[in-house]
Amino acid sequence: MTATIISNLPVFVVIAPLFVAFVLSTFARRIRLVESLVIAVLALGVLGAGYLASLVLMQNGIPITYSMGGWPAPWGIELVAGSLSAFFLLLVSGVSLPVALFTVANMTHEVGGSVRTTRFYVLYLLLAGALAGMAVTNDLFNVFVLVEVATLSCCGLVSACKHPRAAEAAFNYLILATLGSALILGGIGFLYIITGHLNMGFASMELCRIWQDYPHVVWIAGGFLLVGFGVKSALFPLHVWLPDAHSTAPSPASAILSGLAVKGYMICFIKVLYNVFGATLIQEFALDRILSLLGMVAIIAGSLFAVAQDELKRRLAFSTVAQVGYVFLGLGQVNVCSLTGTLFHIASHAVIKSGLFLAAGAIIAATGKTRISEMAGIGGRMPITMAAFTIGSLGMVGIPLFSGFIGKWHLLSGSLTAGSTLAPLVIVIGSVLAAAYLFPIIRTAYFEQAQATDGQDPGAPQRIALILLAAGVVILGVAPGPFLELASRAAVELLAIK
Amino acid sequence: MLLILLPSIPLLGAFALLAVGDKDVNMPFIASSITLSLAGWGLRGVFRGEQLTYTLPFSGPYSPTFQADILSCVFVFLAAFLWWAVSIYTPEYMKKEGRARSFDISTLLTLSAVLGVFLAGDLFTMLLFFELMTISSYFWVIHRRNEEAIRAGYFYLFFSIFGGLLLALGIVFITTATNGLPALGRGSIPPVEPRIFAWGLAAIVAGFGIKAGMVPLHLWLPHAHSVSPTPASALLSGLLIKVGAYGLIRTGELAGWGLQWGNTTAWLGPALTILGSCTMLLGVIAALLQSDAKRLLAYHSVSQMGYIILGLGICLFLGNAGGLSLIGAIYHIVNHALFKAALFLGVGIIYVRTGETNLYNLGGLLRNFPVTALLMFLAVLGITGAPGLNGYASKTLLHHAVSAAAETGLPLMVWAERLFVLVGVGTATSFAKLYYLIFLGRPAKVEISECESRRFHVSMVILAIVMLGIGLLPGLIPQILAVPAAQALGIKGFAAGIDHLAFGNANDVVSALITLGLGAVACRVGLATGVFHWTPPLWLTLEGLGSILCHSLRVVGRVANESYASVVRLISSMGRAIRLSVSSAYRKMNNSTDGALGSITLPGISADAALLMMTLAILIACYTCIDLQLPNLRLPLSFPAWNIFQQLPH
Amino acid sequence: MKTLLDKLIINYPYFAAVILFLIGAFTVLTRSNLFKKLIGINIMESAIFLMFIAAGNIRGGAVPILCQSNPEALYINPVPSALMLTGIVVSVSVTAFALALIIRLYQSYGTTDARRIAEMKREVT
Amino acid sequence: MIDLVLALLSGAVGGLIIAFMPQCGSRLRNVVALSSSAAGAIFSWRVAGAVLAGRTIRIAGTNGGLAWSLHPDPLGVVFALIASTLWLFAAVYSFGYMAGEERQRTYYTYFLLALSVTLGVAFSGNLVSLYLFYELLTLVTYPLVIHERTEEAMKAGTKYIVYSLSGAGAILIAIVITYSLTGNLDFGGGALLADVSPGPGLGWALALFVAGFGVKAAVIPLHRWLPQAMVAPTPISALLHAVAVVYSGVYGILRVVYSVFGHELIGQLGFSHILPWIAAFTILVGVIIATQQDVLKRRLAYHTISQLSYILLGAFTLHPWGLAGAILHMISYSTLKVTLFFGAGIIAKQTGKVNVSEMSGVGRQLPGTLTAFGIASLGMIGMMPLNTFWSKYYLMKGSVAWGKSPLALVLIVSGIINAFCFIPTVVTAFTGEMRQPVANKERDARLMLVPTLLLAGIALLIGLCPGLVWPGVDAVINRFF
Repeated sequence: MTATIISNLPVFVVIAPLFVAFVLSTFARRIRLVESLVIAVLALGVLGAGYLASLVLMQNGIPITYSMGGWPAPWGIELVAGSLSAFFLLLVSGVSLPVALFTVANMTHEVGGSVRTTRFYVLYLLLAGALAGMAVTNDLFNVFVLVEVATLSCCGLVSACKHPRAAEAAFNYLILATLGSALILGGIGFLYIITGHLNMGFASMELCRIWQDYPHVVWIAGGFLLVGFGVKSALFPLHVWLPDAHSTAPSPASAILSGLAVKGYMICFIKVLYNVFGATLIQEFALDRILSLLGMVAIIAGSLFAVAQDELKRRLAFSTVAQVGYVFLGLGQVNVCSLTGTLFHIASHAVIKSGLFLAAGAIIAATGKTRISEMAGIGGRMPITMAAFTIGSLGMVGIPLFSGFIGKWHLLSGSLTAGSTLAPLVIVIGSVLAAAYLFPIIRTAYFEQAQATDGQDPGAPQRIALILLAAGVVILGVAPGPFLELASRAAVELLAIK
Repeated sequence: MLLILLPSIPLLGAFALLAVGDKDVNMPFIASSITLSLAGWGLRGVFRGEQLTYTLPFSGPYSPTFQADILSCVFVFLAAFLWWAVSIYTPEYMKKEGRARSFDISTLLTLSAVLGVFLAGDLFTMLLFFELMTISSYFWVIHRRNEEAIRAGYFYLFFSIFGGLLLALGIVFITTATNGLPALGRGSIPPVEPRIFAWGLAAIVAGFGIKAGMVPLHLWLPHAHSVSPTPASALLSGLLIKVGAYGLIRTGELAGWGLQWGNTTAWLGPALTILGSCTMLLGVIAALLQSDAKRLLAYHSVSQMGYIILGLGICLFLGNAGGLSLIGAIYHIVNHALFKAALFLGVGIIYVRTGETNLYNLGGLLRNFPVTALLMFLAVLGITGAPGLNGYASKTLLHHAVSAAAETGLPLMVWAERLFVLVGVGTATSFAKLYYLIFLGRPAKVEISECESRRFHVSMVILAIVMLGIGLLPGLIPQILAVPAAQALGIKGFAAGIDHLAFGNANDVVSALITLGLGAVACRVGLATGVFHWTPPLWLTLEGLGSILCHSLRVVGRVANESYASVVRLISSMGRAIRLSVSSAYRKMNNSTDGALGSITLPGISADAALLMMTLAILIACYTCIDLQLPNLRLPLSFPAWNIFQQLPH
Repeated sequence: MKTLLDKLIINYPYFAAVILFLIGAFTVLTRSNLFKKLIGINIMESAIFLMFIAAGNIRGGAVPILCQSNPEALYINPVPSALMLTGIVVSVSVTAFALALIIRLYQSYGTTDARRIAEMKREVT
Repeated sequence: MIDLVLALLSGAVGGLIIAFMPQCGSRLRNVVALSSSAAGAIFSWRVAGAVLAGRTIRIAGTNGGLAWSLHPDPLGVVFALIASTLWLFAAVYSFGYMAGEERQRTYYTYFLLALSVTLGVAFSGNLVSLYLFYELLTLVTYPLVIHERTEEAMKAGTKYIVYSLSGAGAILIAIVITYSLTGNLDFGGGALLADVSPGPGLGWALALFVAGFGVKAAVIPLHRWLPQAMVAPTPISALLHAVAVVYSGVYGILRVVYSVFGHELIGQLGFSHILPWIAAFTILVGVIIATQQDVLKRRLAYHTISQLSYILLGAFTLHPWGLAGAILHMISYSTLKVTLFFGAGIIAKQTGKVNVSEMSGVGRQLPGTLTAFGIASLGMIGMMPLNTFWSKYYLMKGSVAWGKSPLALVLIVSGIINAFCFIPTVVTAFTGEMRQPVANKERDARLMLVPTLLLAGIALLIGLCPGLVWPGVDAVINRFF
């Protein structure tokens, strides 16, 4: 029995949300039931992911493999739950549950009508399933399919509001994302052409053997993948869709988009980069330097843009652009410490940013104000919301005791190990700029004289969601233990592939 | 224990005075009487050759030590006696000035501090009381609270503070150089690092020199002494500046009297000789030009301190052979305290009765003030060195010493000897002028208030009696005080010389008389020709230099501030410019509508896509050019030009 | 020169794919009509599909139906074709979704021209 | 062990009680504030007693590959004692000063939280903990800086936080460099980098450390936040911007020099020979600028900048005597500067006068205050019966013994400029004419005056008997040399 559960666990965590998503639309009118189903399946996901993670941690690096349809590896599609997968699954389930909790009894107002709300949940679960799939898949084409599923559900979430601006943003996003998908598909195609495999492990072995015969093709494949995933995960010059999309979406959607969706593409990119190309090729083709350069540019530029924004959600969206830069910077420093930092940063940013977006959503819902300059004194009126926001900000800035610090610490020490001196500087400047765009919000909220008197903390589920995420920030900062362990193991495994 | 008791009696007196309020108690008199008698009783053992020491049992780096050798005793007695004498005079006088209580408190505190300085057993304790003395006597100077007093007070305070700091620096140098604690009255410690030791001596000399009114550090003295109430002036001139002299003598002791360690200390004697000569000369010249009686006396204090410093310098120069000079200096300290106090008190009486201290507004007061005139005459004779009074004895000793030094043939010493004589003449001239203009000459049109008080005269009479006594028995003080003191300080091998010294030597008497005569003549000439009215241009006077210095300090401060402000402005304007340009750049990127970065609109998507394509193209181009070397992203770890981050070569 | 020409001739499906891709990109870039942009995207995706299928093709290969009689027969690679079926499904769903969005935009703005929508928005703000 | 935890927590607990106590009266709040700062002081003293007696108190753990540790050593407990003791005085003073002010709850909350964080800085046993508390200190004190909520205050607060966070960033890089060189960040043993051969990486680390901590220590090119932060209420200016916050920077530099690099290694880096001159420059420029300020608190602020560099100078001499001077100056200067600030606060509250040029005659109205102020002014010069004499003495001795006598001269010159800076104020306050009528006579100033006079008395006492604080100094020197 246990063996069955274990062996089916990787596919279960993917299938469960997808299945519920399809079922959901039959209960469209009974919104309470829909909500409880969503919460239930996500809670189940948390349990499954937690169990999987503990198994992975106990098994000391031997991944749990599941072959779809019983076809073994080179022919069939393979799902592999290693450290990286467990890490990301835990993250996906851990963040999507509080965000879903936040939507309870709250979305109808924002989205309009219970049918539309149900559709929102369908998309939400599709996205969650796709992200879980990204975590466990070991097949290149499967990556493409899941990326597309995620993209479409993201676009759907962005356009969930009736506002025409949302449709506009969604259309923009869709066009660019499809362009990115096309590039990703092209890149996968090139890899397939020269290696003949879609399974990452086999493709990697083959590539290792023959890359010197087809250097140009490898380069082009790498370039396609870089730009494709760059668009998807909003790497700086390709981030143009993100601010509009993330700021016009409903707040829970923004939270999940900024917090998780972007991270899913990154995880895919990491898999393709390290599992297929491998550390040697990355360095051989100077991908590392390009990545860290792009990352640095993204950190600085994204932060500067964020400082200039007055609209709260736009500021947070640009902050995502900056934080994506850290991940790419970390990917560019090919060593264990940096990769650990990168992965941990992905996790901490997922928790923090979804918390921030939810808090912003709560504020906007309560007061109807979207601009920071109008939010004077909000801290006194919405204490829990602003407390969560403050904790998130502190984490983002990288104050010790909060989750951001640990990721940054590893990034810093990894980039120093890699011998770069510019990278630490940029990381630190990024932190200071993060303070520059987040602390003014806190200052306005707590320390400026209030003109308005409206607004109060949201209802109980929302509060619980905020508290959960804030607690997550603190717990990740104070006791990152198993999470960091998973991240560092994942980093070791990623670098072990030749 | 007694050693702590002595300074604390006046201190307790001061507290008592604070406690009792406005009752009419002459606390300084009581305290100084007790102190005087207690000192007489308690310190008698010192004259039998004992050295009293007492250390407070404090842990840590500093345990205050007190000691009494004969030199300390001399000064303690002198101080207690002078305070006692002056305190008889004070109550009457302070009726005119007002605020008697605060004056008395500062008097008592100052006495405590002065006694503490003399009894201090290490340099720290000495500095402690020295600073306390500065603060307490500062209240004397600003007693009148008018603008002049405040200004003089600033002068006094800042100079004294500077002196204190220099002393601290000197202590630092000396303790570092000798690796030992700076004990006093226990001879000298051989320095480990001679250079630092020499610097330390220089700093200490400068520090005490400020208190002693040594040129060019005397600027505070004339102001402070002339604006403070007369009893305070008497004590300032009589004793406080002697604290500087005491310190210099102790410095000499620390330096091993100049000859033990070669070049480390050999410069000290000549340097002090030069400084002493300058002090003498400049003091007397300035005194000649004064029109204010108290200021004249104050400048004379400078001049007389010059004698003492000269004596010390010669002693250091000659070493053991210069013992005579040291004795002369100590002797002169005692004498000068007596007659200068008497002179100030006399002038004070005139001031109380007439409200005037400008010499040219006074005159012919002999009829109105016969007793005062007589006592003042004695004091004038004393200071000018007339035979039969105390000044003659010490000046003669000093003159002998200077002559002995001049016999070495060193030009410096020869000139010092000549100056010594010249200054003697100058002294006589200026006091002839003082006495003539006050008591003789044309009767002035000043109102004289009635309140002839016996108590004014009592203290002057006491002082005069002592002066006369010393004058008549000139060998007494050297024998019982100065010679043992010098011996205790480590100067040996001159006892014979002192025995031979006959104060009634015809040569000396004649030369003293000639000096007096020349002085009188010069005074006559000066008064007739109006030379005394010559005011030197501002830059020539030391006060002028002082105010220029003051002014330039202020300018330096202002310039520093302005340049700081301008640097700050420059940086902040640069910062603002950078911020503006950056912010306008990214605002442009952020807000432009037609397809730039940052915010996209529907038509903007074309441009965005174009951007995307361009990025792709560039990347592909990068990959296609096979050996593309990306610019190295590493910063250079070491600065190319200046290698401060590198290891030092050695 | 000959080799380049050879390569061109032998790999003609790839070059066709590149040309198609560029046409699609050009359409996305230059047309302000939302429909035309969407069509451009579709053309680009077709280019990728073409490339994949061409990669799977083996000259002279038979239909990949396993034939017991001739196990040594040369088949074309069926995997890319199968993959592209999925790809086409994805593409269709994207197109459908985009069309839905265009309808919503048309309902809000009354036009499908991106430039005019932008102008209208600017007038509002 | 338990003392350490209690010392750390007492402030935070008090702060949180005040924060969450529903609408308490000012009396109750004062009781809580007083008792929690008293508890902080008492437990710090107990910790200090144990540490100086040679016992080891250590609480440590690891957190995600990063070890944290609380491990007070002599240097730490000296800092903790200074801070917690002065906190008690400042608390009492605050009761008088803040009476009738707005936003008292916020004030006391952060006031007490800052105590905990400061003690955290003092007790931290490795660089990570130090960095943590250093960052938290910035955040916790920010609300105190902007307490007035005026535009000026907000600007000052922004400047403060930008400077501090940038500095913290530099420190973080330096810590990471250190970590990558040694893999160990604990202060417990000898100097961390003692076994590392000198190289450019070390130079960078030192430069970054000094620049980072130098922000809080207000070394001159990095000092701009300090004068502006003086818009805070006076107890805050006194305690935080003359002692706790700025000392955390100074303490950081002392740690870096002696615990991270060690005096032997640092002497081999060329950069370390420039550092004392930077300190000397700051000393002189700071005090000269101070003489030109008319607003008393600004004057005090620039003066703070100057005095802090005394401590740095002592630290950079790399000589036991210089270190002794630095520690003594930490102790002495804090008592005197707090006295000065308290005096300025009383003057401002009682008469409404904030400019030096308006202060003639206030001495007659507030004799006790101005007496304390005068004593502290004399102390700033370094006159003998006051405790700063000893610190100055050892500083000078250290620089002379180290072979850099001009640095001793710098201290002397600075002393005389100090005299120009404060003495005239005191003198005119006592002797000058009163120009304007008194503003606020009824206010009961005893709560403010008593701590002020007590501190002046303590300064005198330590000056007369430096043996009182010598065990601490001795322990620090023995720890590092």
